[in-house]
Formats: sequence, structure tokens, C-alpha cells
Amino acid sequence: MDRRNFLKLLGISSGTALISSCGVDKANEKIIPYVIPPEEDIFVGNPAYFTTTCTECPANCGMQVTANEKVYHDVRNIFPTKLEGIAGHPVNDGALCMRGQASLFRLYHPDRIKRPMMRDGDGNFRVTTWKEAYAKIIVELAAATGEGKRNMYFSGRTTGTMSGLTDDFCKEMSVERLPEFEVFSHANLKKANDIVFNRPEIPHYRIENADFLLTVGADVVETFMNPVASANHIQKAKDKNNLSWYHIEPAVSLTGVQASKRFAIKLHSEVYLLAFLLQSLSQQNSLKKSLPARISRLIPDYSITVIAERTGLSEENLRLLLSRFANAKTPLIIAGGVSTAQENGLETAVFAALLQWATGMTDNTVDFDHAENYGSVGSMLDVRKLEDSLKNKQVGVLFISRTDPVTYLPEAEQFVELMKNTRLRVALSDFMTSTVQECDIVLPLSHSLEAWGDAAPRKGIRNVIQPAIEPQYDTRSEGDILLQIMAQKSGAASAQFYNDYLIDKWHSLYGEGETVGMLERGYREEPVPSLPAILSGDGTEAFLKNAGFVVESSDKPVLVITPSIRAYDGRSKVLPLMSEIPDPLTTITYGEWISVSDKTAKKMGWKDRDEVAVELNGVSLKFPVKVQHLLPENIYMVQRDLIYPQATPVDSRSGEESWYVKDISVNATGNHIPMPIMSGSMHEDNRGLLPPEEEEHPYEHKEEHPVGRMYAPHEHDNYRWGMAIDMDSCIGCSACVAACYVENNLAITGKKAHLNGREMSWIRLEPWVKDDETINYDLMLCQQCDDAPCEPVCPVYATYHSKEGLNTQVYNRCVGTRYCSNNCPYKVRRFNWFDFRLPEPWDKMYNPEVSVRTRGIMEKCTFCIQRIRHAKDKAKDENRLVQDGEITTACAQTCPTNAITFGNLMDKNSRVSKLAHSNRAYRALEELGTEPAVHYLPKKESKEEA
Amino acid sequence: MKSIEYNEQLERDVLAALSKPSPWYWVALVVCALLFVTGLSLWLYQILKGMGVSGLNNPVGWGTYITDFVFWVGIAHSGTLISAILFLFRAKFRNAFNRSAEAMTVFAVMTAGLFPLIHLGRTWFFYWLFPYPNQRGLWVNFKSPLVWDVFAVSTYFTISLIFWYTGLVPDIAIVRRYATGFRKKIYSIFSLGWTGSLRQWWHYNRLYVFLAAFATPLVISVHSVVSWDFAMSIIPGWHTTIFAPYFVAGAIFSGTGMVITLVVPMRKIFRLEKLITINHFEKIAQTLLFTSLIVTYSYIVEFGLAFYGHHQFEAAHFTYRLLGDYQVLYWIMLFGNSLLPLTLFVRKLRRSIVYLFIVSIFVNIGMWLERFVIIVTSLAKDFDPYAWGLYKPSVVEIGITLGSFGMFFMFFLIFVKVLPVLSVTEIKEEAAHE
Amino acid sequence: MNEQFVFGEKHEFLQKLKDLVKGGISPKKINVFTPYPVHEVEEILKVPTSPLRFFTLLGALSGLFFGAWFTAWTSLDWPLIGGGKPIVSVPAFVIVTFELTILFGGVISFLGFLILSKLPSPKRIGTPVEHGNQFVIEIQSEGK
Amino acid sequence: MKRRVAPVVITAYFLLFALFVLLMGYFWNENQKTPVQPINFSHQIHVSKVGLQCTFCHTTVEKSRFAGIPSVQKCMSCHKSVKTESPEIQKLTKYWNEKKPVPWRRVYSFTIQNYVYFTHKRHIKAGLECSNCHGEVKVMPHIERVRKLEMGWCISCHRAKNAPTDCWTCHK
Repeated sequence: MDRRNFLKLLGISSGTALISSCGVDKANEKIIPYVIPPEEDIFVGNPAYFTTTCTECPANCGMQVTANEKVYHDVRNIFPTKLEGIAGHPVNDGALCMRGQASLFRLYHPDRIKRPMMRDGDGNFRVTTWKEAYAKIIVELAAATGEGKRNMYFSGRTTGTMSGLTDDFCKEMSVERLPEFEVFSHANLKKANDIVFNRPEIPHYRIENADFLLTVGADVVETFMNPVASANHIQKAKDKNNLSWYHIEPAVSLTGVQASKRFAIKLHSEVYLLAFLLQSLSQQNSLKKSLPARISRLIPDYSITVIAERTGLSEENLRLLLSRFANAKTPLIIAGGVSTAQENGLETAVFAALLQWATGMTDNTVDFDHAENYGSVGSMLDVRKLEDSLKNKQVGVLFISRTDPVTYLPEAEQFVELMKNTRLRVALSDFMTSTVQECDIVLPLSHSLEAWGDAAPRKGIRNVIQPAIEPQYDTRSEGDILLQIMAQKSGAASAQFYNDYLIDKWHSLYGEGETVGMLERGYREEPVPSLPAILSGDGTEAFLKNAGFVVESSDKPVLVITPSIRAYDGRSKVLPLMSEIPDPLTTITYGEWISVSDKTAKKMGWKDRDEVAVELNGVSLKFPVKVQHLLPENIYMVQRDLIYPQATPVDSRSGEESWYVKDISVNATGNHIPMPIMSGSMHEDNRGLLPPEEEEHPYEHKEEHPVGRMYAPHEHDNYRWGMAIDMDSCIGCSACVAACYVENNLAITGKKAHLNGREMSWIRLEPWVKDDETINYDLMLCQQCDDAPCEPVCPVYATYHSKEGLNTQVYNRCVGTRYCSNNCPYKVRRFNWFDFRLPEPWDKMYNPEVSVRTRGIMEKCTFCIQRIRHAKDKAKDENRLVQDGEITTACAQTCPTNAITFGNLMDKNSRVSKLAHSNRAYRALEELGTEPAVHYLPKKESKEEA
Repeated sequence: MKSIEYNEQLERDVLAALSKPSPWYWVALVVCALLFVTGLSLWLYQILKGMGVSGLNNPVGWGTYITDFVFWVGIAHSGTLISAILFLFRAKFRNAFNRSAEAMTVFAVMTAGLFPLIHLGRTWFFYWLFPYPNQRGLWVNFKSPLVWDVFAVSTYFTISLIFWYTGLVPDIAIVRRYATGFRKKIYSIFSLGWTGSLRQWWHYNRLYVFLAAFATPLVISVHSVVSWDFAMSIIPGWHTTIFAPYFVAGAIFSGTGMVITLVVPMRKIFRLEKLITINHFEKIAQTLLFTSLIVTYSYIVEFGLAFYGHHQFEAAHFTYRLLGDYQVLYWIMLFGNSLLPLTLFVRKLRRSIVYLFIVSIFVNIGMWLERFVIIVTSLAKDFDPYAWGLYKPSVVEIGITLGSFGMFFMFFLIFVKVLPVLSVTEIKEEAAHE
Repeated sequence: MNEQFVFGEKHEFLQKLKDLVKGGISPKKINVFTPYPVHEVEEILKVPTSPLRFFTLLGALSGLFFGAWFTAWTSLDWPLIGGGKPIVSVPAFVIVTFELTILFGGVISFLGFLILSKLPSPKRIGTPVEHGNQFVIEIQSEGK
Repeated sequence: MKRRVAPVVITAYFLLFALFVLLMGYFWNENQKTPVQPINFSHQIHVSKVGLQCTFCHTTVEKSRFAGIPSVQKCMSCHKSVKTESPEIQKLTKYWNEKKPVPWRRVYSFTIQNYVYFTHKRHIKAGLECSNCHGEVKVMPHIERVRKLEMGWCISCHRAKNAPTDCWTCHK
């Protein structure tokens, strides 16, 4: 059933129904009308909007799809062209991360599996029909049960109705449903909460309520749980309770750099710090709940000097932390990531949990009632179990859905061999992953933008997944597949559609009216029973009794395998945009690298791009070096998606896999590897991109006493569009960059071009190292200068200054002298060196409101002028001026911390003018007299914090 | 010797050059033509593929092409200098060089004029750079130094051509007298039916003076405009007031170098030793030395401005130019433009043709590098360190550059075979005075 | 029937010319052909300065005014702001105006020369008059 | 003899070539003006004879950037019964039965479609008549392009009606 009738059935005035009318086709020769006429209230030029859920990572952000009507290869259809967060959504409140922004590249990926396939006699895949595939599966299942073998359903994280359906399916078909496989299973956290509270869950951290946040290793704004939400809530807390946020980590992460204070801690010594905090706080009895003696005596108790020596934190820093905890009304500690995925990880997590209980966080900032939905996610232990049963040839049919163990497990070859011990391997997947390669039947999955469904990221939230486009290939949703298999087994003439199944479920759960509301909103918040987190004395005691506290003695080099903000655990690597956008910390785009401490590099005389051979686990891997400031000596970092999985110790108690490879040796090979490092230099040298460091009046606003000028400034009539960027809010997540790429049809130029310095980003994050201690960012985009140096040099008026203060570029007037780019002090103009057109079918995602530039044309940020144009058009209809907040640019829209404010500088009451005239504001390279329209608010110095 | 015989002899000597070319001439011509054609096809390739086939990138939007442009315009200048300015100053040694110098000017400007088109991202719209009435009702932006270039260069080409041709008319009339058959017809046409009558000489002399008077400020303005392409920007290393005089001097310097490079072999091949004497060369060598000193002075002043001015970006830039990624080129340039020419203070060296020839080659290289260094280093590292990047010419760029040399020398080779390489009339006049 | 005197040497030729003028033959009737410009001739025959200079002046002035007008007019025809500079930025336009002055001046002077000296003359192109390196004095006979 | 032939031949050749080019140009232009439509649809009949309003078929002209082309269903709503015997209508019926859209040839298109933002809505709201740009469609048996849609033409009108002439009003 197509979505329109479906929605009709739901009685929704289909503001989101498939629209149809006449538009402009690419070929521009034919005009293709619809066969069936359009809905009356919908017409071209107005895109359709759908609410759905992002499935790029387990966070499940609420997503609003902008679908534009286009004729593609003589077929009129609507195509999703932009993804944005749903404003007010409990998870992401309007924002989306870079991966979410880019997931259209997955929807239109040319390498998607396009039709069901089955392995034939001589082991090659051949296209098959669904019926045939199902039949085979049913036969094999029966046969396997006959042989007394167990069939298993092994999938990635599954929530909401799908989870229930999977259970039904497994019951129906006598299949065991295994704990789900996630690389970031947070097993130690779950285990710790199990020990301390008898709740094997990951609580929902209510950062927005905190006034002091201590993140221990948890990269909360990159990959930990829900980065977008965390970033968003950190900002809320900053505004609400003037939050101060400290970060402790053994390595260095973007999160650490963004925290108001960052402490580098010795390897595996987090546990001592937490123990120290517990003990000291209880001694100065500033704990809200005092720990039972039987527990507290089991907690290591050392003098501050010992702790300082163990952790490498100075005593005053330790005291600072203590006082922070003591004085905070609603503190919050989040342990995770690099600090829990290690030998002391479980202990660290347990102490964190104890601290959360003792300081009363569990009553406000640590929320178990809305626990993150990780219950059904297993750990490495479960994988081991699976491997055993495979070893013992107990498995008949093995379903592998939406997960790729062969890629993510260190023992890949072994696992592949073991998989062969099954009768039949069925893969449900959208890509030909290395796991799928090893299967017999491949059932192609629809992208979540082509399918119905729902998701429950955490208790109390139900997200809707609804299609924005019909399946482009012969693919089906997992729900449909399971239902159809069941139906075919029971010999039913036709299977129930998964969307019907959903409706029934929803109706039974929420009733009809509520269901409609949920579909329109895109999510539903449901009340959950409130159970306070109660300390389990016995469990904790038992654990602490035989807890071992490793002390990291060896000073041998250690490799940390960190998550990647761009690729998560590696799954988002297929999105070309994720390689095109620089890694925020290193500004590297394509290819792999190893991050080396600047101190180590100095000692060894290594420079960026020097190749080193890393000896680990008996193999030797080669990486080019990237010198990383703030990284402690002897610690090396490689992102998970850039190195094939390493065998690291697995905690037998929790099944958490350590992220550390110890006793590695690193030696230069003497080669140099060309590596696209986008940043020409990380040193700003007070050039005026960061706020000037003046002694008195630190951030005095320059506008009041302007630089001398020859001519009077030209006048603007109603609007002067401007922007204010708060670098104190900005957390460097690069979501804005991704949003800009998608909104403005920016080109993906590839590695070769990047090596030649030919990236096309209109907006970029620039990291600046200050005296090797801090890394500050600025966000560079066209400054829309009032006295723009680029304008007067254009011989053909291709670029000029609009009355609304925009520094515009008329693409089809440009002859390509590149003079404007030369003359731009901010170097934000981009030249089309070739015809960088996206290959089919990626070109489906082009935004029809923005032209696709061809070779030889200079292009640049226009403050999303197409959005301005629409707003003005609307305003004109209602014959008024554009209101403040009516327009926002793509970058500002997706910012999780609302660091970017766009608006009209002529309107003295607009938010942007207020910020622009605040005495914190400064402008980049102001002394050049370019009169930029972009105003920056600098990062607050941590000394103000302390 | 009676002057009439002397003149007959003179004519024979000069026109000997127009006699049947030797095989070596053909070899040279073919080589140049091949280079030229290669250059053209590479350009076509670039148009079809996009500017990406060059080594240019972000931030370095200009490189070899603009360097070539400035270089060739520079070459052109000394042509005008020698013929026009020296004419106004009644410098006698001029007539040994002026014809080939003027020819050089014309060909160099033709070559130079191509490069602004070559460097365009969308060459096929080059005509948008000219103000012509169009249905769009759009004109060009007269505030843009590139438009100034369009006017300066096209004016320069026209005037130089007229100047050159005017000087040629009486000489073509002489060739006409010697030529036979088809060639005679052609020469008759181009001599416009010159008779040498009183009336003709009367207006001719005036015209020549006026053209010379126009050409002189023109030269200055043209290269000033070229320099303003850079000086009008805000890029450290470009944005400086001394650029105009500095570039003009540089242009004359490089051009003089090129004149020597061209005339030395020409003189040898066509046995013009008794017409182009060592004294002539000494004079031109002095010009070379003089301009070299001016250029060197500018180099020093540049650094002075940057460091004494205590301007952060300028200082950073000039340190980079001196010790940065391109320092080798900079040092070669200094050697060729500033150090080597100093040796010309020595009279002996000044009067050694071979030595002069070598120096002139170094000057050519040095001056090309000067423009390259100025353009590339300034762009490679300007205000925003994040956007810093390096540039190196691609095969296509090098090919097109060689092609431009091919084109220039091809034209010159053709010229020496079809037109008198010395201004016969003027030498006669000169002789009559003595 | 014209009377012709041909000389191989400049001084003989000049001498003869002086004699002729002394002899009362009006300079208007005398025409001379020389292999290269001989300035003494003009003195002897009291030839005024060439009117070519008026062409030059006219050309230069027209270039000047056209340039000044054209740059300003085109800019005002569709006023577009660039870099905060005024629509008519005189300093920039002066340069173009200057170039145009020279261009027009030069071209029109050349045309002037062609017109004044009656070049190109098809007749002469067809049948060139050659005097070689000789100096020729031609006196138009009476009645013409 | 030869000497006489050669120039004649050459001139003749170039003349022919020029003529050829001119003819090509003419035909191309004509073809652009009135492309051959898959169905011989006559605006004259529908507007003058039947008396339909423009907006009857081009429904979104007042509210959208695009005027809108009637869906096949819309055509069929009348032609189920009207003129069913005519061969042209039978073509239409064929499309309808096959549920295929009619591949109409575009008559008005910007040469640089990709770079131009044009909205019908604004122009209608500004009180322009369809005929101001599209000519007297009601007398056109074959729809014909009466304007080249060149920038200069747009601008002349924008200036006359002092509509905005900022480049980014229409460029994108």
C-alpha cells in the first residue's frame, strides 16, 4: 500500500503525502506531467516535509526530511534532499550531527544491494526472487530443527515495535534471538549499574539539570550515547545554571578540548581519582548519602600526594575538583569511553556509579527511569558464546541482520570459518559487507527513509520512522521480510504489511487519535514508572572484595583505539561526505593516520606525514604521523575505522573490550606519505582570527571607534543579514559543515583534489593551538564584508554587494579569474577546478533551489540565500517584513548548541544584533577594515571558570 | 666612399638577411612551431577538462600563467624604450637595435595577451571582459585592475604595431625595389606606394615624433597597471606603493636582457657586425646595469617597508619569501638580477659579447622567477594560516609556457626573413650626418 | 613637361635646391624625392609645420572625453556596489581614460598621416616610383 | 585557366557553407519556437472555442513558481466523453490507459535554467497577464514561443515597472 492511501486511512490531512504536479526537469526539454493529479493544497516550489528517525547511529535522533519534487530520468517523484532535526524533539531538539546530515549519501548510495540474492552451486551470488529466498529459508529452518540444531537471529541494536516483531518471528520459526551486537556496547557501564543498583542499564544523564559536569573519558559530544543531545543539554545547562564542565582523559579528544577545563590523567588511574573523590568527600562529609562502612572501607584510600602521583593531576587540581563537587548543587559525573573500556574500566564505572548515588545525582541528574535502550545489546561475552555454539556445530540457520561482525571482530578469519559450520547463513543488509560476503542468502534492506517503523532510543520515547520516498530498488524493510517469511510458512496467501502491523500495535498502545498525533509530531513521549535507584550493598561489597586495581607501571608506548566522530564505529565510513569533511581535531580528511604526542614527536624528530611502523600483537602496521598537541607522551591514537580490529583484553566480568593495545613499539620507516591535512598551520600567532589579547578591556568592541575609511559606508534599506557565532558554545562537531554541503550542493572532490588543496567547503572549523596547552577553534565562513576586497577586483561584476549586505556571487556571470579568491583575506571562496558533479544516483539529493556549479566558476557561502528568498517571498505575500528568527541558515539550523545566530543587523532588537553589539563580540581580522557581517563571541577563558 | 655607394652597400648588407634561409633556419622554425602547437593543444585540453589540470589550488589562484603574462609584457617594454624613448633623446646607438626591439615588442605583447585568456576558468566567455553593448545591459567593472589590463594591453599592442609599421614603410619601399615577382607585389602593397616625396617625409617625421611621444608614457602606464593587479589587492607582499616604479624598471631590465639575447645571435648569423658594433652593445649593457641597480634597490626597499613598518603580516611574508618554501628560487633570482649584472661595471666584461649573452640569459631567468616568487609566495601564505598551501606548476602549465616561447621565437624568425632587421633609412640618415 | 634634376650626393642636391629657390622658382612648384628625411629641404622651401598635429590633438582629446564619459556612464547605467567604493570611483577611471586618450591619439594621428600624405595610393602601389638612393628635384613646368 | 577557376571555387564553397549555417540556424530557431508536441494540442480550441481559463489547467500559476501542467487524468476528465473519435484524443487515451505521462515538449525554457530563479506567482500577483509574456495563446493552434526570455528583456520590464533589479532576484 502506498503511503498516501495509508495516511488517508489514518485520516491525516496529508501534509506529508506524495505530492505531484509539474516541475522543471533536469534535461529541460520535456515537461512530464503526473498521470494522477496533485493533491489540491500541494504544489511545486513547496517541498514536502516528513517526520522520521535517523538510523545512522543508535542515538535515534528525531529527523525532519525535506523532500523536493524533481524529474529524474523522466520519472517525476519527490526526493529527500535535506535532513534536519525535529525542533523540540526530546532527544536532539532540532539538531543533527554530521553523520545524520550526511545519511542521504547512504540512501542514494550506488553500492547498495539492489535485489535479493542467493548463492548458487559454484558459490557465486545470483539474483533471486523473494519467494524463492523465503522458501529456501523455511526449508532450511525446518531441516535444522529436525537435526536438533539451533537457529539463531543475530542483529544490530533493535528497539521499538521491531524488537517485538523479532521476538514473534523467533517464537514462530523456532529461532533463538541472540543479544544484539554493538561495537560500543558500554558493557562495563551496564555491569557497574547492575552491581551497584541491580540495574543492568545505562541511565539517561540529565546534563541540562547539572551545574557541574565531570566527564571521565566519556566523549559526550562525539560518540558517547547521544552526542547531539549531550551537546545540546550542555549548552542548556550553561545558559540555565552556568554550568562548568571539566573533562578527564588519558588521551585527547574533541570533547576534552571543548570542556571548560581538561585534565590529562595517567593511564588506567581514573579509578584512583574517583576513589579519592569518594573518600575525601565522605571524610569532609559533603556527601548527600553516606556510604555504608562495609563498602567505604573497601574503597582504596590514599593520601592526596599518592593520588597526585598515581593520577598525574596536581594537588591543587585535585582540590579544585573536590571543591567543585562539594559546592555543586546538582553535580553530574559521566564515566565512559576510553576510561571505562580498559582493565580498570569496571571499577571506574562502579566508583562513578557510587559517586552518582552518594552525591545524590541519582535523584536528579542520573535518570534510570528513562534509561537508554541498551537492554537487548550484548557484549563480547555473548559473541564468544555464539562462537562456541558455532564451534560445536550447534547452529542450523544463522540470521545476521544490520550488523557486520566480520568487519568489527578482531578474530575475523576465525569467525568466518566458524560461520561455515552452519546449514544456512541469511544476511539482512543494505551493503555488501564482509559479513554478507560470507552468507548464502542476501535479503536487501530498505533504507529507513524508504520504510515504515519506529524506534525507542530510551524509555519513554517512541520515534516514528516513515518513508519519504518509495524503495528505489527491490528492497524491503526488515519488518516486512519477517512478516512475509512467517506468512509464507503458514501458507497464507498474502502477508500482512509491516505498516499495518505497526498501526495495530500503535492503536493498541496509544489509541487512534494519539497515533495520528505521534505521526505528525514524529515522536511520542510516554510516562514511565519512577523507581528510585537503590544502592545494592551486597552486590557492591561482593564486587569490591575481589576487585583488582591495576597500577599502570610500564611506560611503554600504548595505542588507544578511539571512536571516530566521523565514522562512529566505522559504519558511517561508507558516506563519502564523512571523508570529505576534516576530522575536527586533526583537520585530516582522507586516509588513515596515527596521532602522536607533540612531545614524542619533538623527541623523535617526527613531523606530520612521516611514516611510522607500529608493531602490535605481532603484526606491523604503517601509518603516517599526525602530531597531536595535548596528547600525553607515549600515547598513540588511531581511530577505530582506520585500523582493523585488534585483539585486546576482554573483561571476563562484563565483556567490555579494552580500547588499549599495550607494549607497542613505534619506529619511523623514513618514508613520507602524502596526507590531506586541511590546516596549513595550527598556530594563529595573534593574527586577529581569535580575539585580540589586550590587557585592559579584553573584548572591547571595535565598531564604536572604526578604522579610518576613504568613503562613507553604503546604506542598506530593510535588511543587512548578519551572523553571530559563539565560540564558547561551539563544540566543533562539524555538523554545520555537513549541513552546508547538503543544503548547497557542494562538491565532493576526493582525496587527490584534497592533496592539491582543492576542497570545496564553504564553512570550516579552524583549530588553533595556544602555547601547546589549549586548542581553540574558530568557525570560518564568508564574512559577507561590507567593504569586501573580493568585490571591486571582479572584472565582470560576477561578485558585488547586494543592498541587503550580502556579498553575492552570480555563478553564470563568473569567468573564473580567481582574483576575488586571491584577494579574500579569509580565503573562503571556492573555485570549481573540474566539473565536480556527484555521480548517479547521488545526484538525486541535489537541492533544486541551489544551482549545481560547473567547471571554471568561483563559488562561496551566500548565507543560504535561497532560504532568505523564500522567507521574503512569504513575507511579501503577507506584505510585511521578514521577522527575526523566521530564516535560519543550514549551518545555524543544525547546530546542537545554537552557537550560530543568523538574522537582520538592521533590526536593533534581533538576537543577532544584540549579540553583535555585546561587548564580548569581535570580528575576524578586523584591522583590515573589511567590515565583516559575521561577529564572533570568543571562548570564555577557563581562568574565569576556576 | 661616395654616400650613394655606401647606401647601396648598406642596403645589400641588410637585405642579405632576406635571402634564401639556411637549413638550420628551417630546423629552428619547425622546433618553435612545434612548441607553439603543443602549447595550443595543451590549452585546448585545459579548456575541456577545467583549470584543475594546472597546479593551481586554493589559496594559490594565480601562478605560472600570470607570471608568464607579466614576464612577456615586461619583455615588450624595452622594445618601446629603445625605439621611442631613445628616439626622443636622440640616442644614436638606438638604430642598431630599434627595429628588432620593436618587432620584439609587438610579438611579446601578442604572447602576453594570450595568458589572461589562458588563465580564465571559462575562457569561452573571455569577451565579457570587453565593454560591448549587449542585450543584458551589463558592462565591465572599471574598478577592476583586470579591466585596466584589458585596456592597457590592447592600447599598447595597437600603438606598438602602428609605431613599428610606420618605421617600416620607407624600408619596405626599399625591399620593394629589390624584390621581384609575387613578393614585389606584397611589398608594394605594404609600402603603401611610398615615393619618398617631400610631402610624405614632411608628415612622416611629425607622426614618428608623436608616436614616440605617446609610446613613452604608455610604457610607464602599462606596466604600472600590470603591477597594480597586485598592488591594488590586500595581500601581504602585493599591497605596496612601490610596485609601479619597481615593475616598470623590472620590465625594462628584463626587456633589455631579451634584446641582447635576440640580437647577439642575429648579428652573428646575418653578419651585421659592422652595423651593430661593440659600442652599441656597451651602451645597451649600461642600460642593463642601470636598470638592474634600480631593481635591486626596490628589492631592498620592499624588505625595509615590511620590517621598518613593523607590520605583522608583511614582516611574516618577507621572512617567508627569504627563507620559506620558495627560497631557492628567490636566491637564484637575486643572483641573476642583482649580483651578476654588477660585473658589468667592468668595462672588459661589458664589451664581451659572449659574456653579455650569458648575463642576458640569467637576467631573463631571474626576472621570470621574480614574478613567480612575488605572485606565488604572497598567495601561499597570507592572513589565515589554516588556508596556507603550496603550489607547483603542472606539466600543462610548463608546456603552455614553453609554447609561448615557441610562439614568440617563431614570429621573430619569420620577421627576420621577411623584413629588414635594421632600420636602413635611419642608418642612411645617420651616416649622412657624419 | 616636368623638369627633373637627379643627384647622387646630398650636398650637391641641397646646393641646387637653394639655387633654384634663389632663382625665383616658387617652392610650391618644387617637389623633391629623397632616400631618407632631409630636414634642410624644409628650411629651404620654407615648409610650415605639418598640420598632422591637429589630428593628434583631436584624437587625444576625443579619447580623453570618451574615456571619462564612458567609464562613468557604464557604471551608472547599472549601479552595482563593490567593496564599499562609490559607484563612480574617479581614481580607477582615470587609468582607463588615460589609456583611451593615448589609443585614440595614436590611431587618429596615423590615419591623419595617411590622409595628409595621400597614402595608400593605389596608383603608386600598382606602378611604384623608384628613385633608389638618388636625390631628385622635380619642377612643375608652367601652365600646370 | 587554373588561375581563374581556383578563386571561383573557393568563394563558391564559402558562400555555400555560409548559406548552410544560416539555414541550420533558421530551422533550429523555428523548431525551438514551436516544438512538435506528442499530441497535437490546440490552445486555440480550448481557450477560444471551449472558453477555458488558463488557470483551469495551469492550476498552480498563482501560488507556485511553476504554472503547472495538467495531469493526464485532468485531460481525461473531459476527453472520456468529448471528441473520443479524434485520433489525437485516442493518443491521449492510450497514454491514460498505459498510465504514462504525456512527454510534452517544453516551449519556454531559460537557456541557463540551472542558474535562474523564476516565479510565476510573483508575476501574477504583480498583476501581469499571461499574454504579457506568452503572447495571444488563445489564437495559437500550435503553441509558439513569442519571447526569447533573454535577460535584457526581463530587465527592461523590471526597470519599467521598477521591480527589483538586484542580480540575486533572479539568479541562483
